[in-house]
Amino acid sequence: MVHLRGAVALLGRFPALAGVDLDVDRRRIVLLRGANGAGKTTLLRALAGLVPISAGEAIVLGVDLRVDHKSVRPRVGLLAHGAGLYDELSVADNVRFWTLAAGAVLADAESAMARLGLDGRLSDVSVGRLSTGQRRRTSLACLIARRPELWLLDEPHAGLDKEGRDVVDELVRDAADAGATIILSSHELDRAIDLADEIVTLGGGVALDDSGAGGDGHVA
Amino acid sequence: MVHLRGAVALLGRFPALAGVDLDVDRRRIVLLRGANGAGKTTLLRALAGLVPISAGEAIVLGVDLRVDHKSVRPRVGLLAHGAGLYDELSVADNVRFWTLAAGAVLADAESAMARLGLDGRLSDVSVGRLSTGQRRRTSLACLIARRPELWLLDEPHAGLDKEGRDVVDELVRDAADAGATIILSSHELDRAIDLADEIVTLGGGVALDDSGAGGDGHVA
Amino acid sequence: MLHDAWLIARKDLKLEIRSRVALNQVVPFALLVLVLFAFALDPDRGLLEKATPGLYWIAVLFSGLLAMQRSFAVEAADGVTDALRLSGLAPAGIYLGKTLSVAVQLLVLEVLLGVGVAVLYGTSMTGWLLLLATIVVATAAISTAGTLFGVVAAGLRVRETLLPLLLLPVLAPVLIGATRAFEAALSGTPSEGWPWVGLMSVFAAVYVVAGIFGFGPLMEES
Amino acid sequence: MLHDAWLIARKDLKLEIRSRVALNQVVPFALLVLVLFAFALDPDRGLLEKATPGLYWIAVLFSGLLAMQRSFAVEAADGVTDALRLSGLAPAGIYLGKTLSVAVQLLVLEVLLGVGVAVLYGTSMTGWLLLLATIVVATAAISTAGTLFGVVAAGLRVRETLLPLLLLPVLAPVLIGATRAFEAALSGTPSEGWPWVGLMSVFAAVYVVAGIFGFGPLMEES
Amino acid sequence: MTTETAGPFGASDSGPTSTGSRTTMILGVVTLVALGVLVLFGLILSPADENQGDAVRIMYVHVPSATLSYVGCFLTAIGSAVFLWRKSRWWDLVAYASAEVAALFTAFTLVTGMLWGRPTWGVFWVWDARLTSEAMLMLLLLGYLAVRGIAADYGVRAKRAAIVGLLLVPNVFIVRQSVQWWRTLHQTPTLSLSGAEIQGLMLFSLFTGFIAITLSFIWMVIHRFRVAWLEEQVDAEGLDTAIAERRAEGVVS
Ligand code: HEM
Ligand SMILES: Nc1ncnc2c1ncn2[C@@H]1O[C@H](COP(=O)(O)OP(=O)(O)OP(=O)(O)O)[C@@H](O)[C@H]1O
Ligand SMILES: Nc1ncnc2c1ncn2[C@@H]1O[C@H](COP(=O)(O)OP(=O)(O)OP(=O)(O)O)[C@@H](O)[C@H]1O
Ligand SMILES: [Mg+2]
Ligand SMILES: [Mg+2]
Repeated sequence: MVHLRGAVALLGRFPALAGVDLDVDRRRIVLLRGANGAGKTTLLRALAGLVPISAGEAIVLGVDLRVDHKSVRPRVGLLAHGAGLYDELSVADNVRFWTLAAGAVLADAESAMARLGLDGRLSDVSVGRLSTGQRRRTSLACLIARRPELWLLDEPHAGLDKEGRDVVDELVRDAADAGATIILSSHELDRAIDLADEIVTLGGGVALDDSGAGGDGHVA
Repeated sequence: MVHLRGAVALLGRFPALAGVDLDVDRRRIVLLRGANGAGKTTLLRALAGLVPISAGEAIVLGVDLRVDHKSVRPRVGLLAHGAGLYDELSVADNVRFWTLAAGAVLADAESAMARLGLDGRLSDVSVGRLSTGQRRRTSLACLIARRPELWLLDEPHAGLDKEGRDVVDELVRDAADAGATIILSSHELDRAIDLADEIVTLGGGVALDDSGAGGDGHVA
Repeated sequence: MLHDAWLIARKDLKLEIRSRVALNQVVPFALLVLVLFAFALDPDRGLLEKATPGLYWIAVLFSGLLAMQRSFAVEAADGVTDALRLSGLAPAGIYLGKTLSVAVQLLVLEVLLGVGVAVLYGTSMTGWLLLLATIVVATAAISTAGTLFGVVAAGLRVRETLLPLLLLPVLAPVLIGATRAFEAALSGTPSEGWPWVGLMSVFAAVYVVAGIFGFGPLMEES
Repeated sequence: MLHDAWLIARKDLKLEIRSRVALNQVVPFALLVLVLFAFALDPDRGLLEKATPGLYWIAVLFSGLLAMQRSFAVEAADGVTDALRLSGLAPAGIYLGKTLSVAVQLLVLEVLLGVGVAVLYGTSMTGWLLLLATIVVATAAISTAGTLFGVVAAGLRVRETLLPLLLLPVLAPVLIGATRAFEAALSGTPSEGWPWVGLMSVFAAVYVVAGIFGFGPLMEES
Repeated sequence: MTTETAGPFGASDSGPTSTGSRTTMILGVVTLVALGVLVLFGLILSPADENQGDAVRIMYVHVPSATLSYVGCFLTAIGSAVFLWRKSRWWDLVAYASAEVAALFTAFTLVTGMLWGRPTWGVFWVWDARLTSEAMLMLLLLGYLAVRGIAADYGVRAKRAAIVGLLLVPNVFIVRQSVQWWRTLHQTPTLSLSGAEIQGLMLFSLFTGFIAITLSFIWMVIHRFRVAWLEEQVDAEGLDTAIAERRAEGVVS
């Protein structure tokens, strides 16, 4: 599903990815960890085709990103720090819009909202009024309604309450079972390590040698 | 330091705080927890004098918020979800500006940046280019340079790496020892519970009776 | 592509209906631009009498700029640009959708402003036809070019200042054309106006094509 | 208060130096507005000759609007408004600081635009004095009123459209005054211009006072 | 625990409980009668003007409504000032109500003026100083109403609107004065027909015009105020239920 060799990505002139190697198979759940500024977000965005790879190999979902970085986009789902929602529209309007935009049907939007607990009072509230966690849930609902093949989750647990975290874990496991591939970054290792099949530690824009799943592998 | 009785705060017409009771003494570290949308952020903002209290009693740092919600502001430090930084200025310029604005001296800014690991390459990078965790560190540096009497931290651990979390915990403990009062909200209970002296659970805009808690929401 | 365009246009118009920015603020702003010029260009010199069509179109242009700013401010929200890129919506569809929603807002504005001008000057039937045609074609020209340049400025932090800079010179020919056509209609010589309408149609057509093919690459950078 | 004002002004000017929005974009925009009017007001009618002072000030006004928008866009970033409220900076200081930085940017703009106008018209020494005084006083008037209304619109999602709507009618008298004063200076009758300078000073004084007292309450909620 | 139902600005203001009352009804009847008298004198009993013919009859509504558009602006400014000073919601709504009515009267002045302009000047509109300044006043009021209409909390809206409302005064003044500042003062034959030259029935008709228009102004402001007040009341009434519902959310989770 994902195959990177020496992938370099520049943000401005700064090499945020300085030669990353990464291989992820179908149905795997991979955890990216690493210090602040290690390049986790940049890596996820690069895999989504949003940050161009300027050197090395990068093949995602069978597409060579250096040749064509657009055609993977509709097939991935990225949960980013920016919510990607229209503040002035209601929760329901937002989820429906992004669902339809991804070519899915309205029923998917409804079930996604129900899954994330957004179907009651909240569905008519403007997104701009929501609490942090509620916004995050709305972004997640938009993501799952798209049914992506590759899930790229940037700190998916952040901002969610206990119940929300459980929902996320469940969603991730269900998606993996259904054949999707999941790459997530996290600083909440306790929770994320349980969820992940593999752990990759980033540091200084490269994947550091790691002791594999479940291993400690902490880098100072 | 903080005394609330039946405090009500409206966001638009929505009673985000629906009668909160809360008492916090000096040097205490209080953890607010609760589901998404429970009112944690609103409570912290209300204590900072940013959201008006429309009913009930609210006394913070000896000031009655219903009479005067402005004079507490320079005395509190709020770490909010919004970074409160100018994207186009560098890290150092931002921290210096907010430090001087709070009436502190430039040396405070330097030591705060050093404390949060922002004194190397990063100090000249524009804030808009930073990673999530680095932004968060910059906001924290601005906060500690102000030396507030009351620290209001909204999910202080979110987005920080392991080392950053340790720094936060250390800062909080040092501040409490130095006589400050700390109220923080968090969803990362494992870490936050260790840090806190007291736990208050919010739900539906009120402080809920807590398991193992006294009648008015106190935990030993 | 048309399906995508419709989705985007509907979303934008729903946003407008919820926030009423165009109605409550852009329309008064257009009136304001008109009146301001009256102040600056001293009435007793008789300058204004002749200049009304030009002023009308300047007012439309500046208000259109505002509508365009708003249209792209909406998409500049945290993460929305990325979400659009990932969405799978055809860039050409997004372009057409945004063009459509801006055009609808501009048309409402122009009709509100224009009825006044036409009545005040009392024009003939053929004059009316030309006025209408000018309005439709000029709107198409403004919104097609505007949306294309809007995306160039979108996502940049300096959006608010860059867009006018890019857009106004590009639209200068439309300003002349629409003004001349209006003058022709109001002075009872519509035959002089129709060539301008033709010219603006060509302009709009060029920009539609440019937009359909250029929007994708332009959405990329930022 | 003055210390706070200085802090804010320095920060804003540093931001401008790093981003160069005013220099690279607002100045060209002003030139553009001037040229656009040349298009709209067909030169062969001789309208333009007479209208130059008015056009100059309209160009300044619209560019000032843009500078003001930018000045408040900067403060609208995530959490900055709250941070300002919590900072302990005196609202009056913030007001004066922002006014100052806008005024400095406008002055640069006006001098760049104005040298051309003055040279074209070739004025006398007293004319020069009046021109300078007009520029200084009108700038003060535009930036004091602009900053005050800037904060009225600040923090709202509709900021981009609301500010022009509020500000332009308020500044209309300044537009007249500055235009008349320029006309007086250029036509060699400066004595007719000085009363206008006085009037604009009063205007600026009223708004400084209103700003110093009104900025606090306005910054409060959003 | 008790929760006050009053809004952020306290319960001290007392206000109406319905859109009308005995007094407003009587006032309404009196207004209607006055308007009837105005129609009688204005359209039937008063003579046509030598120069202008029947068009002069527009004056009986045009001039009073122009005057009341100023009154409305001043009332708005007063309401805004008291609101800022005493935090009184009552006065805030007075400002709001009178701004709306002032906008209406300004529009009415513009319309009647334009209708008058067609027969006397041959065009509906000229960029004359007075006309332009009245148009500018209209725009200032629209700006004020735009601030009232922004989607923000009551306190935000009210405070910002109050500052704008307060600044209406210098602007009304400046806009009015700009008539004098124009290089050449606008002069048309009709405008020389000022107060002193109107006599007899025409003067009386103008007088009834003033009374009738003033009464309608008062009536409208009162009603607009009462409606706005009741809208606020409805919001406040919902608060107790809203608080109860909000608390219930906590029990579930
Ligand atoms: C759109 C067009 C017009 C507007 C906006 C307008 C506006 C006004 C305003 C604001 C006033 C109040 C002046 C004051 O009290 O300071 C006024 C008064 C008056 N207007 Fe008009 N007007 C218009 C057209 C006309 C026309 C066409 C006539 C007559 C031919 C006219 C005749 C008068 C007269 C006689 C007064 C009485 C006050 C005075 O003596 O100046 N107006 N108008
Ligand atoms: N123009 C630039 N100049 C210098 N450094 C830059 C520039 N642009 C980006 N960077 C750096 O690139 C890195 C980007 O890291 P990224 O956002 O991928 O980190 P991350 O692993 O997601 O961190 P976090 O845990 O904080 O979210 C940061 O260290 C940032 O400072
Ligand atoms: N205008 C409104 N209409 C309806 N609900 C609103 C409105 N404004 C705010 N709210 C609600 O008020 C609550 C605010 O909660 P707050 O942001 O304090 O939550 P929180 O405890 O910080 O949650 P999180 O854990 O997600 O950060 C949310 O439930 C939000 O949906
Ligand atoms: Mg990151
Ligand atoms: Mg929160």
